[in-house]
Amino acid sequence: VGQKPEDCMNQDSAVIAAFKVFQQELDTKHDKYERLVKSSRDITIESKRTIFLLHRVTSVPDVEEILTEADVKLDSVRQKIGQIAEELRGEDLHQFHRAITPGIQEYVEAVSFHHFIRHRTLISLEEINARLVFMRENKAVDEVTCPGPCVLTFQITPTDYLLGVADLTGELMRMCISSVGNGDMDTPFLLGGFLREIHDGFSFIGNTGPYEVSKKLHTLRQSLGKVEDACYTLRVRGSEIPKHMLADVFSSRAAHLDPDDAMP
Amino acid sequence: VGQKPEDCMNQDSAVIAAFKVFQQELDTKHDKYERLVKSSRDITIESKRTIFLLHRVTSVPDVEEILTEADVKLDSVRQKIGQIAEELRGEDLHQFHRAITPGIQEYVEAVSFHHFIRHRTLISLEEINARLVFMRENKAVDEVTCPGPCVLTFQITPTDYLLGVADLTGELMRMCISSVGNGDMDTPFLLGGFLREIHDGFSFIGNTGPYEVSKKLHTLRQSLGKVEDACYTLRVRGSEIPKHMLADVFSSRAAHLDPDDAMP
Amino acid sequence: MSVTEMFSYIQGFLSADQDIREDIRKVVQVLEQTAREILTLLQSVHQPTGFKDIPSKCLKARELFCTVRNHTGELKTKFPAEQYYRYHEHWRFVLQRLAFLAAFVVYLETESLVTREEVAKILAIEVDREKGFHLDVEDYLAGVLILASELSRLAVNSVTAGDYGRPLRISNFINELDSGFRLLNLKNDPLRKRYDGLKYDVKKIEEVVYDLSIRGLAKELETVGE
Amino acid sequence: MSVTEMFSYIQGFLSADQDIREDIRKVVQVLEQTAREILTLLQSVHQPTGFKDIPSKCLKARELFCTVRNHTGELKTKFPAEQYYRYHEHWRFVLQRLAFLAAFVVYLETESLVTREEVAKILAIEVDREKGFHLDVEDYLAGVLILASELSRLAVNSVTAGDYGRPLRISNFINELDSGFRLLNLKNDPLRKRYDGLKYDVKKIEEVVYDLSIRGLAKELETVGE
Amino acid sequence: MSVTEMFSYIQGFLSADQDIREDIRKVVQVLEQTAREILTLLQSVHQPTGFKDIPSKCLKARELFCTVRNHTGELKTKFPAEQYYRYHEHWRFVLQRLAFLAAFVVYLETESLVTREEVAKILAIEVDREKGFHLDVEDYLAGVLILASELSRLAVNSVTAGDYGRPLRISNFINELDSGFRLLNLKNDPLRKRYDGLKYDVKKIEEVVYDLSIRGLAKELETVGE
Amino acid sequence: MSVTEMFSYIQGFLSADQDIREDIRKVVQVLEQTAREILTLLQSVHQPTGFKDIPSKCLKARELFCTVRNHTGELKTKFPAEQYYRYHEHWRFVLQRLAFLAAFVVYLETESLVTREEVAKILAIEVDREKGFHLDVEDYLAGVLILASELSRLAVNSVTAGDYGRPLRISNFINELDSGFRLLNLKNDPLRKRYDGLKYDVKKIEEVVYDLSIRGLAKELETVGE
Amino acid sequence: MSVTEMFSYIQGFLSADQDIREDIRKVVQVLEQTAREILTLLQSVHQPTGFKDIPSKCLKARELFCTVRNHTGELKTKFPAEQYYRYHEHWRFVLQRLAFLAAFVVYLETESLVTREEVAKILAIEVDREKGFHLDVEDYLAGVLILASELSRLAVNSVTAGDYGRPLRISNFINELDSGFRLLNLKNDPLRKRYDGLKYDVKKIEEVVYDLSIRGLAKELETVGE
Amino acid sequence: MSVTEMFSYIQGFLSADQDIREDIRKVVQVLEQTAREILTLLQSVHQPTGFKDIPSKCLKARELFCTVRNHTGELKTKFPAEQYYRYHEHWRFVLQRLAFLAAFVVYLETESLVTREEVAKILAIEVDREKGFHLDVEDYLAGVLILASELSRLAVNSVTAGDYGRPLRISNFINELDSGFRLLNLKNDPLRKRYDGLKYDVKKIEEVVYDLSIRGLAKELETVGE
Ligand SMILES: [Mn+2]
Ligand SMILES: [Mn+2]
Repeated sequence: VGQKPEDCMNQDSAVIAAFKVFQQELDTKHDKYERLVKSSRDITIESKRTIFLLHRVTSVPDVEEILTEADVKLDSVRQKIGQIAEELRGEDLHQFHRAITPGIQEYVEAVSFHHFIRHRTLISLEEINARLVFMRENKAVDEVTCPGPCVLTFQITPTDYLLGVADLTGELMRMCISSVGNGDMDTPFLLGGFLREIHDGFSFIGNTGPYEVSKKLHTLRQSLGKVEDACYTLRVRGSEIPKHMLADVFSSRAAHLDPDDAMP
Repeated sequence: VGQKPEDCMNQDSAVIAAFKVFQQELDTKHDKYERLVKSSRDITIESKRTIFLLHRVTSVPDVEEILTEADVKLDSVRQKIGQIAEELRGEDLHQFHRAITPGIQEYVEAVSFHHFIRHRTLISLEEINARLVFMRENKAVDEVTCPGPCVLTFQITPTDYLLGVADLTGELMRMCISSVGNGDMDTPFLLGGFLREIHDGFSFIGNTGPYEVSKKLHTLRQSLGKVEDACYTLRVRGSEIPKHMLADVFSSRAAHLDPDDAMP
Repeated sequence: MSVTEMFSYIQGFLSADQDIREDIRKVVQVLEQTAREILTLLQSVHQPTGFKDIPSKCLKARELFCTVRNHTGELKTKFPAEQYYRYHEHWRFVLQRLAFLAAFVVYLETESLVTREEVAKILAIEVDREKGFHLDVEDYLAGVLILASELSRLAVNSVTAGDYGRPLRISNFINELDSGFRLLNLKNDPLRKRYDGLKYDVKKIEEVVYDLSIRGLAKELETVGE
Repeated sequence: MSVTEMFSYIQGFLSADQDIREDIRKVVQVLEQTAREILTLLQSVHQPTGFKDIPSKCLKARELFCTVRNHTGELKTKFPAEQYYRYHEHWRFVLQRLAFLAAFVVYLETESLVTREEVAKILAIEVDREKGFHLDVEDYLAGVLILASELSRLAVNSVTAGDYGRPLRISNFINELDSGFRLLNLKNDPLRKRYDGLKYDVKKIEEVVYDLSIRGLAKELETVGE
Repeated sequence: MSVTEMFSYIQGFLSADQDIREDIRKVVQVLEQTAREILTLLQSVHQPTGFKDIPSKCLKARELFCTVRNHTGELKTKFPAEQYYRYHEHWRFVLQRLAFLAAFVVYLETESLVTREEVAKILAIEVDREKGFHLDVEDYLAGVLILASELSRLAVNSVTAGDYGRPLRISNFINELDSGFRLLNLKNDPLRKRYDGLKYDVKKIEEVVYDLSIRGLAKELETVGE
Repeated sequence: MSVTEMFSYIQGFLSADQDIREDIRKVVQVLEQTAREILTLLQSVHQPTGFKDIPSKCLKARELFCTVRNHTGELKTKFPAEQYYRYHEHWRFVLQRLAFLAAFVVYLETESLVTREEVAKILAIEVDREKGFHLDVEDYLAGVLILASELSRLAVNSVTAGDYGRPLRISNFINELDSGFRLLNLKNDPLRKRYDGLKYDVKKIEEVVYDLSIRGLAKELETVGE
Repeated sequence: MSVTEMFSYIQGFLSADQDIREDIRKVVQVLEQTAREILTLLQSVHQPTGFKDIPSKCLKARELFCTVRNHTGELKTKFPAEQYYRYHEHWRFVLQRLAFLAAFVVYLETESLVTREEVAKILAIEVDREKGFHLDVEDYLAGVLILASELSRLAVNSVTAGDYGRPLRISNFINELDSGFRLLNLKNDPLRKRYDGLKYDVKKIEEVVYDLSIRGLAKELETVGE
Repeated sequence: MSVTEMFSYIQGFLSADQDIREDIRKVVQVLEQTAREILTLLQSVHQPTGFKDIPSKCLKARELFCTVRNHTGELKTKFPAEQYYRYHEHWRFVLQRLAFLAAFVVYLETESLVTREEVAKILAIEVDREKGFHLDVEDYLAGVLILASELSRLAVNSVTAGDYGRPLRISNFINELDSGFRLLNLKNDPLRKRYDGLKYDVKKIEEVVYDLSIRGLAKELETVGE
């Protein structure tokens, strides 16, 4: 029994040698995980700031300017996602998924918000992933496997996409309320329809999706309620316009109201 | 109502000017917070690895070598704390406390473990803080306020110290069980006494401390129980040594057993 | 230092900390009481009869702020100046209310947004952290957001009281405020939640202005809006 | 692509994912059944009579591992190879048990630690992630730690069965294992918890050796230990 | 006294307590049933047709309060008077509902705030704790706050029913109530939470008045407001 | 019978139970799929354009209920009839959803409350527990409460779509429902919680009616209300 | 049938259900009381003096089981037989305790495992669900697992009382039990959790046997083990 | 009485209540401080050297209980006697700790169970609720259960300190306690949870006695056991 210290000194035993390998393997993995967490946090912050920037579109005349500025910000986020892709080159994405999922979801939220403002449609997962293709200078090491400039891609998972879109609905609700406040009469109805489509989409998926999705459904439903209430209020008060004023009001503040969309 | 967009264009209004200042102030603070969170994570990881390293002392002959290696690791942690101190220069520590507290607690745990192994005593808060004094090259900017090489200190709060010490007890328990497994007959009793002192200290503080401390008391009590059980087992089985073997056993495996401490 | 000594030392620190908190709590309670009195005073502007003597109410409120300054003066003495954020939670709530009340008084007096400097002066505290007990920028902003919601209520009640011009002026004021807030990148914290509420205040006021406008009660609108 | 189409597309993905999981669950259930059979077989070595025919038990276990290999072979076909960690949770538990069982068989046969490579071979899976369905290093380590706790029990029961040499050999084996684990930096995860248990196994075995030693029943000790 | 004897003796205590609680629960159930009946009766005032025969509904409610008084009379006999707070949780909820119902009846009858004395009398219980089973002041206040939210609903529905004067009167009543509550220094407890809801009721009613006012439907307002 | 034999025998029991649960789960999954399809179909009535073709949507929903009936028919065969409550949790959730969907269809068709008998018929299950797979009364009530909250949403959206008559009819319907529920003595269970939500639905709809009424958009009201 | 009539009718259902639950609760309380008495009686075997008169204790316990049978007889009459699982939760806990007590008596009498049939007979209930109020197989197994933990305690205390043979017999018994349970494929439910505790009981008893064996106090072992 | 007057009057009530609570909290804080001092004092018996001077420690503890009596004396004056249960939560925790400490002192002095009367006397409070500030029976029981867990620790540490007789005496004491508790019909409350922990204490102490007994260190056992 007293000899144990000596046994353990047997540093060149096969067991010890094997565990030295394990040590390195585990440390490497852990370090990588940690680097990914940090990247993810950076992505979250920058995406959130992009969303704040995009909300300014309801109050400024030049929407395009903001969209461009937001795109520049998103480009820098994509660069960071590129770093993640680099980090995950040859790895199993799912092994490190928990480290990066918060950032990725926030990016989906930001990029889909940007897309909605520009195109008034829901960006597809393919469209998002199509912009996550990165050219990389080749490292001498893997020249064999990948000659010339190397193409690196990052594939957002459908679940992260879904979770990002769920959060998007909160931003759309905020945009809707702001629009009403800014006297914009058609955006609310447009948002109402779009949000209802997303809501119906989520209820079509129901509880077949992952648990995190179901958790966000309640908030989604609340947002939809707020938007529907806003549309309702616009309609109700619109019903009251005295006949003699109708022309005035229409010309002064609802010139671009699309009768097809807004009138039932 | 329709004029709002124009109002908002009044970018040089006093209000807008003020909010631009606020924006910068908030972003600066947020960015700093984020950098501190990252430093704290680094500190946590490196401290944890130091603790793992220190646990090897129960199974190797040259304790000093490990202690020195651990001290080198702790030095690098201290460098990171120095970065935090730099970051907090002129700030109110408590404003960013939540960002750094996990890392700082882990450092207390590691450094007090190191100290216990070397000195068999509890390191004091002063002793810890005394090593968190950093010399800094002076930046031209604040040359006025601080001429010559600038001294920067970091003061760990009593609460973080307490929480770190609470976690230390878990490591001491692990060390105790390992010692028994390695046939070491006096470390367990030593640890038992030490842990009991810490336990009594915590029960003296009771619920006057912050909530986080009370939360850790249960684990602390469990650790103490495990150590007391181990001491009990050693004593009980020690009572059984047949008279004729006593000499043998003592010479072969309990040579350094201190009769004063170990025999009641 | 023995373990026991160490724990005694820490215990001493914890007791001192608790004593400080107890002291702070007491002053804060008194502050809250005074804040409630100012609120009751200013709330009466929502009454139909309340619109008449706004100036005299503001004067009275200004007097009560003297008392507030005494209390904030006392509060500062209760803890080491550089540990403001250690005890921040204790007075954060009341400070936001007071910032709101100061902003409300100033709005009623001049229909303009109180600056952070002015609030600090009214409360006899600092703007810069380095100079002493100060008004955190987020607390100032929270106070301003409470004002926005109070003004949306005021817009409604001023119509009831027959004052059709005020809603339009409130509308302009609040729109500028909204533009300001859009510049900020807020975290997911209480301030962000409050800011989300601002959108509803803006919306409510817009609805009042709309109601006035379709009834031809807002003739001033065109002129003011330009 | 319309919103509806988009959600249909995602729903398709989710269904496919669920089907895969369902398939995996079924194979895993069968694997668990076989693992339980191997366990029952090997557990009998703890019986006083069990020490006699360890070799024959190992042979039978080896046969059952053939069945295991069939199941792991099937498991691999159930999902895209590069998505191992996506479904890891489903088989993690049973794979750790199987790693333990493989380690136990090898220990009983040769009293040496099974390597990761050997376990992979016994289960007909890979060591390197890149090569296909593999044995995660943490799962291998978890299996080894289950072995340690099984051996501490075996040390106790071999004394009951009158075999006084085995505890000493187990002691040496487990000490080496312990030294190995001390090299690792574990996170606060299930593996860390299991590793904390190893200390108790080491302690238990040390106590058995002590009991033998003070009774002079461990004469071999000196020789073996050197 | 042996340990066994002592514990038997203690068990006597525990049983007695459990029996009391069981008895209380039964009476409280009956009280809840009657409270629900009164509620159903009074709720009908929200119907368009309900505004006509408020007096007859109040009369019927008054009759049902006789039954309530029988039950409270029974409740008092179920436990020693000085242990009111020991069992308070059992009847707290229903007592708050009954206080609300009493306050609602009185409001419908006289458009005034029921006093604590009146509620106590309607329920045949005491005001002063010293005199017996009493109405705790917090429970009275909780009941009054439920009334406030009921009245905000009533204001809405009276407009629907074409009664444009009632909202203005409700508005005055609720403003007075609000001022009253602002005199109180509430702790951070359920009552405080309920009180926070009061400001929404105030705002809702103000908006109803606004709606009437901007449409010229609130001619009485000027007179009332003076 | 040896211990081993007995446990083997018991394992038979356990397997049988697990198989039943597995079978039930599969049918329930399909039921949920169909329920989701009906929901998606009926939810489209909230779209501004959705109000036009309610009848055709109801027809399509009725068709989908045929599929439902096939599934419930299958479900019944999966377990012994008298063990309904043993497996209740498996289908409770989907049955409540289906009860809601049946209630929604019937409401859209006839603007009346579906009875438990009708729901049972639509789902091809029993009302009386004794007769076989039945609709538990609590599950029926849960379904009805989901309908109430759907209708409060419908009231809002029908106004947006320009249908001003519907909210008044919904209001009457929901008031009747509310009176009905007040007759029930619910325990402190999930159903009670859901029921507490009903009063928000009632209030919401009353506010819609109010909005229409004050703007003179609710001419029918007078007639209906009498 | 009007809505009101329907809800009145439904309230009848709900009341009936609540009454049944109340009735069941009362009988179950009495059952728990008797179970506690049997436990106190049997617990005394752990006392050093308790080993002497095990048979007389078993006799007394058998008598108390008569009372149990009266209560179970009463319990059956409280609800319709086919709704066993509807109310299962109410008696599940006490039934498991009673199964344990029956198993304990039988073990003390014959050192063999009680069968489910025997337990059912002792409690005067059925084995087959179809025949009436029965002993669910999971509840039987739960009772057996409680026995295992009681026996590990008994092994310890019998050594204290100087009975060195009993631990060996308990060890054999519990090993057989363990093999039995390993035949079962348990779900992730409370039973599975309890079963995970069995391995600690097995280990504890093995250590007792080890302690006896290394001290030469277990001479019988060799003979028994063969 | 106007609404304002009434609310002012009510505020008087609320303030009085808050003042009482503040006063109670202060005294309770001091009590907790003293209780912690007694605990620190008595806990030192677990130290290897602590066993020597138990009597002198008990004396010192008895002195500290004088201080406790002063505080309880003060506590009584802070609120009307019949409102004990209104403020019970404030001192419940510390009273349980003090009951434990009293029970611990008495046990160390005489190795017997303190009665509720004795605890009341040590704390200078009443046993009967009617006579004034009393010791609630549940609080007494909670204190006794804390003692049980402290004694299981003491049994372990007394062996470490070389006192082999004490565990046997503790074992008898705790068995008697266990029988006592089994006479009680506890509700599903915190006390019940604590009581569930008692069986672990019992088992722990039995294992200590076993360890001593198998090593022949418990010679007294035979005599005591008879
Ligand atoms: Mn967002
Ligand atoms: Mn640690």
